[in-house]
Amino acid sequence: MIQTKALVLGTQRLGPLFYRLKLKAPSISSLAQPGQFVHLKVDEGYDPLLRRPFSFHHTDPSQGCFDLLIKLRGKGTRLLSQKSPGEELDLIGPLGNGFPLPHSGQSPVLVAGGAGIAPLFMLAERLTSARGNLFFWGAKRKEEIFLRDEFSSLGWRLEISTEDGSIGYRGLVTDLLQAYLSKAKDNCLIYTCGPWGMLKEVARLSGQNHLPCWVSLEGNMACGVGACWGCAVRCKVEGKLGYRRICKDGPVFSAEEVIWD
Amino acid sequence: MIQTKALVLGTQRLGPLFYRLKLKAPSISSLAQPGQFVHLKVDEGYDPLLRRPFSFHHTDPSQGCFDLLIKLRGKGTRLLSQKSPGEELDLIGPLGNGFPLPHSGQSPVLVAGGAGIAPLFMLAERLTSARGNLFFWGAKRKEEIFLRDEFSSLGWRLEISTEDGSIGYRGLVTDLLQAYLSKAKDNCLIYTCGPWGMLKEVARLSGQNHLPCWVSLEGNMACGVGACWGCAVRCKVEGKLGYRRICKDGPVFSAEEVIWD
Amino acid sequence: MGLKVDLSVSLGSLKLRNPVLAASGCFGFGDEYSPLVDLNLLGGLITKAVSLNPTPGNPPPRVVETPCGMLNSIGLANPGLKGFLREKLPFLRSLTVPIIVNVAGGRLWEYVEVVKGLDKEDGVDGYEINISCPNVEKGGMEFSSDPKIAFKLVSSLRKVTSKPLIVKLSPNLGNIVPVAKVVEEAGADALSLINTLIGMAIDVRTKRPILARGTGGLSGPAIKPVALALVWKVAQAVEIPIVGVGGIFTSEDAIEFILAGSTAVQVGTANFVDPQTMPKIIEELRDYCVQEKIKRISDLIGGLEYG
Amino acid sequence: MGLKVDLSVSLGSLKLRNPVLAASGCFGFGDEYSPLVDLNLLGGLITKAVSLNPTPGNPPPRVVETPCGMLNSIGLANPGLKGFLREKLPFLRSLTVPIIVNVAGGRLWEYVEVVKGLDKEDGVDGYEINISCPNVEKGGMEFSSDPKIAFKLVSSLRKVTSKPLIVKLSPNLGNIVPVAKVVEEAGADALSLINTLIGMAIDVRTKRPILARGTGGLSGPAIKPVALALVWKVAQAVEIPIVGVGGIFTSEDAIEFILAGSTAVQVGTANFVDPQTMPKIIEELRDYCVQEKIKRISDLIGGLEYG
Ligand SMILES: Cc1cc2nc3c(=O)[nH]c(=O)nc-3n(C[C@H](O)[C@H](O)[C@H](O)COP(=O)(O)OP(=O)(O)OC[C@H]3O[C@@H](n4cnc5c(N)ncnc54)[C@H](O)[C@@H]3O)c2cc1C
Ligand SMILES: Cc1cc2nc3c(=O)[nH]c(=O)nc-3n(C[C@H](O)[C@H](O)[C@H](O)COP(=O)(O)OP(=O)(O)OC[C@H]3O[C@@H](n4cnc5c(N)ncnc54)[C@H](O)[C@@H]3O)c2cc1C
Ligand SMILES: Cc1cc2nc3c(=O)[nH]c(=O)nc-3n(C[C@H](O)[C@H](O)[C@H](O)COP(=O)(O)O)c2cc1C
Ligand SMILES: Cc1cc2nc3c(=O)[nH]c(=O)nc-3n(C[C@H](O)[C@H](O)[C@H](O)COP(=O)(O)O)c2cc1C
Ligand code: FES
Ligand code: FES
Repeated sequence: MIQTKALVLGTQRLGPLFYRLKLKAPSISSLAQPGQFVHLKVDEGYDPLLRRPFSFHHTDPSQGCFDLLIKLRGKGTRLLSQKSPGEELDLIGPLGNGFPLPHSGQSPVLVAGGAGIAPLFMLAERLTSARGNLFFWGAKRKEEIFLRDEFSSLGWRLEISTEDGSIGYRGLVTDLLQAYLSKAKDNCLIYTCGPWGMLKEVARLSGQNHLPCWVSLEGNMACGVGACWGCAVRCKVEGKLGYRRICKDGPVFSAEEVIWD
Repeated sequence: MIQTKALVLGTQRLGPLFYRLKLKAPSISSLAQPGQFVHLKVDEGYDPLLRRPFSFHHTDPSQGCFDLLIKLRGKGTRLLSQKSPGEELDLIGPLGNGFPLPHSGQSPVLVAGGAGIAPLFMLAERLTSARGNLFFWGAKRKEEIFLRDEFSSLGWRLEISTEDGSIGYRGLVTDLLQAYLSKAKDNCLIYTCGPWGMLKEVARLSGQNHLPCWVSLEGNMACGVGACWGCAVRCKVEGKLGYRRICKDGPVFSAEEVIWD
Repeated sequence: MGLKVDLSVSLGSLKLRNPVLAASGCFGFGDEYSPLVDLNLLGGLITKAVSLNPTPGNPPPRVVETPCGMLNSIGLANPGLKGFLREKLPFLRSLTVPIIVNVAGGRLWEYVEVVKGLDKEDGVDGYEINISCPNVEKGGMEFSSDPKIAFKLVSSLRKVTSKPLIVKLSPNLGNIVPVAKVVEEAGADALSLINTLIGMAIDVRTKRPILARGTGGLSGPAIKPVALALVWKVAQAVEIPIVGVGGIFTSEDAIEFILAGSTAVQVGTANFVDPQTMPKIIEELRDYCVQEKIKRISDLIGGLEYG
Repeated sequence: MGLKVDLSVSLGSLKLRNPVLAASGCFGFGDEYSPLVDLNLLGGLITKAVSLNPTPGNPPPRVVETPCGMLNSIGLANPGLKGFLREKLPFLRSLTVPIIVNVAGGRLWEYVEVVKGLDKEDGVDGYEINISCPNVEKGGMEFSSDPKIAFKLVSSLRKVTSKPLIVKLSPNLGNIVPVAKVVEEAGADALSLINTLIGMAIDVRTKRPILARGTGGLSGPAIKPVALALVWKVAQAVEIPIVGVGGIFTSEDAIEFILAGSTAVQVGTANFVDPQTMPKIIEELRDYCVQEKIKRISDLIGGLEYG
């Protein structure tokens, strides 16, 4: 965990809601693992006040760089989208636990919903031995799907769903997953990131199929380093109802650990 | 009084503490009178929250443009100095009463302290018939004096004082004024803008010499349009102690009206 | 979308065409803002405080910016009852929106005199009784910090007017609920929540308070969470309508207050930052209702889902 | 500049090498921030609240950003007295800075038990008694809203420890002065002012409060003016030292609090925004003293020029 300045190398629009923010911070880049995140100060001054957490989306340690993939939501993500090359951002990272890698024999299946693509893409990059494996990605509409060239060069099979059917399967990404799991793969290991409702359904399907599943959670954060307990999520802790910190104990949890309702 | 967007044409550094902000807003530019000001929102968002008042420094109505001359003080003036051409600022103006022009026969003498140069320069531009007249300008040091070419092309005689003597007379601008007035000019009309202590001394010298004197005041503002009474200054109002609003009743007051202590 | 949205709300017998009012002290007597804003778009206009006698106000500096807020110690500067009638009311009367006069006083009888002096006047549609100003020596806060005194004040006023009486409470109390209840009991038609919080700023160079009076009243986005919590709390304790105020800058802010239990909202400090705030909020409230298929904005009042 | 500046201050018998403390709940138990900050630079460290039994805290969401501030409803989540002794104290003991344990409880005897359980422990240099947390059902605010109960609590604690007792008061009271005086009388060594203000935020899409518990505690720059005004007010009413807290983000903020009468200051929310805030403030306080030719920072305490 380091606090440092990152140099903005550029931003790149990826459809109406998403953009890629390219940053340079060698010390961070070389440490980053898939599923970990940075906590960054969007702007000087008090508005917005708190840092914002973003997952590593891609790293290039040889150049000291990494990318974030950001979905426009509110004030913070809008301001970030307007950064110019040469500006600096104060950031803390790498934070969180990251995705545990598969054991040998386990076959990873990745399931992303919307902006959940961000950390899973980096995981896909690292899991080179899983070429040919399945990556499910669900979005609202065609405009929220991109990175298709990158996926094909990675060698993953990208299966897309959109709610309006403008590209790929029309419906939810969990429908695709369900159909796939019904043809049963005993050695599957599921990784997922996306909105809570989707994660809950992925967790349910994994449980039903007795498959291990890693979920990456989001939640409002203050400190990002485990000090404030602001990012608590209800979990089974030593068999009892308790709380875990998304920033420190997560953001990646075993689907079984999380209390979903 | 208009609320409009002004286009930033550029900023220009004038020494370590000052810069010129060139704006385009035709409706405002054509109405602006010397001594009036604009009230502008420095940035979107809540930090800084309130608008900031700045005097017109120069206008070019034929181009729909005008300049502000800004001294770096806090957060607002720093953010303004970082504006890039093409950005827009929300502004309200022209506000305030402006300088009354001299009657025929009156010979204007202008006395600026520090950033007080901003509105007086525009006044000097307008008082073309006063070419050859005296403009006193006091600053801390050489680096805070600029615009000398502009003054010579305007035809005013610029007399400079600096506190450290690095250029011009070493001492206070009011010393220069006092020396000048001691050689008495009965038909002098004094215009002044600068820090409170200096204005007070100019007011005293004017009174002593029975000369009319217009002072342009500064003070913290909220609304800028006369609604909140936040910018009150102690004045003689109908013979009694009362308050006047800098934004609406001023910023230009007769030196006699203001209660200086 | 053809949905016709009804933005009107009522504060007792006072009907507002939309729920957005200019907050007292933040919109002068309307005339100052008339070059910039079409005043007839507003739900209503609450005047700067009017006291019996002309009040010069406090020595300057009277305002200072703070993080996401400002402090003021205007001190109820106003031309007094007679000055108001002579200089300010004629313009206000020319508007088509309800005019609510904010009334302040040092003593109980002064409030009564002001209301009496206004009550027959055409163009005065109601009163907001300011028992919560932190910036004056007498009156102001005293009246709201003691439920008994607050009761006496409001019932005295109730006797001299049948126009809507809105009572404005202070957040600078431990528990605001007892005063709110007592004011309701005494016959108030509505409550305004909140006035400014007591705050201070110091100039570290001069080592002096920035405001000449030491402390002042904090307003702006900074206090919005506090105002919202108080509105929510009081809304659960009284039956009369609440007018929410404190840091409302956007239509989302306004909706938050309405959901928490405000019938109408006031916009204060935001006017200084952007005089277009009120017309914008009104427009966006309409859009929101269309989007959410809400026919009457009054259906949203207190619509918070909780528990 | 050769001037040697003495930044040390005292809270009763507790000597701090500089006046900058980490505020409770905003710096965990130190270990979480140790990769980023040299903890031994601090004036002292106040722990997250410790209660007798482990406390899981409130359901999420627990934090939300507000204009220049944040709301939290952590709910005093902590490992309890035993958990603290086992998991947290050993690390804290390894530091060279004073450790002040923030103590919370639902009942008077729980506070007493916690203090008793800590009192013999090496590495516990004092207590901050939290009678002002807005985020728990029992205890918390109750103790500070009634001067009699506050007196009883503090005198009971005074009997079981001779270590410094700092009592942390709530801003959510009408008049804070009576409680402050009573706490002083009961034997407290210092007062911490202020805890968070009660606030609320609503999600207009879901029509629900953003915090699961409805309301939470407001902190950050937004509340600085309120905290400063209360410090100034209480400093004129009591003799014991005051520890100022609320929106301190810069050395200027810290100096404002010291001028208003704080002996030391706490940095809370600012740690989340920039973990380097405390070391920076300490460095800049030293620079300020050099510039202003102040030999001892304690000469600045209460140095406000007013009136
Ligand atoms: C571990 C982690 C990793 C994340 N990775 C990514 C990523 O790679 N790409 C991406 O686009 N987004 C990611 N998010 C979500 C991202 O942090 C939020 O979208 C962002 O903070 C919103 O900021 P805003 O100012 O634009 O929105 P606003 O809604 O204005 O933010 C207001 C407040 O809510 C908080 N907030 C709002 N939505 C979220 C959310 N979903 N999660 C956490 N805090 C939220 C903000 O931090 C802020 O405090 C991640 C979140 C977490 C916790
Ligand atoms: C009518 C009028 C005309 C002005 N014209 C000019 C000009 O042409 N050039 C120029 O450089 N400056 C001018 N000023 C002063 C200028 O408004 C302030 O320097 C500026 O607002 C400081 O903002 P800041 O955020 O940088 O400083 P901060 O100190 O960070 O500002 C904090 C707060 O204090 C207020 N404030 C601080 N100093 C002043 C001041 N001297 N006057 C008014 N408010 C202040 C700010 O408006 C703000 O609300 C004028 C002021 C007035 C009232
Ligand atoms: C400059 C100023 C003057 C005010 N004057 C009055 C007043 O005369 N009477 C009153 O009841 N409230 C007065 N207030 C309080 C506002 O009406 C409002 O309650 C408060 O500012 C909170 O709302 P805001 O955050 O939207 O400004 C004043 C506020 C400000 C900022
Ligand atoms: C996330 C969070 C947790 C807090 N927990 C505690 C606590 O356990 N005990 C306590 O006395 N104060 C607690 N506080 C209050 C702070 O110590 C401090 O009084 C308050 O936040 C104001 O200071 P600030 O504006 O610098 O944050 C907490 C504050 C925050 C933001
Ligand atoms: S954000 Fe502070 S503990 Fe996770
Ligand atoms: S700034 Fe509002 S009256 Fe002048």
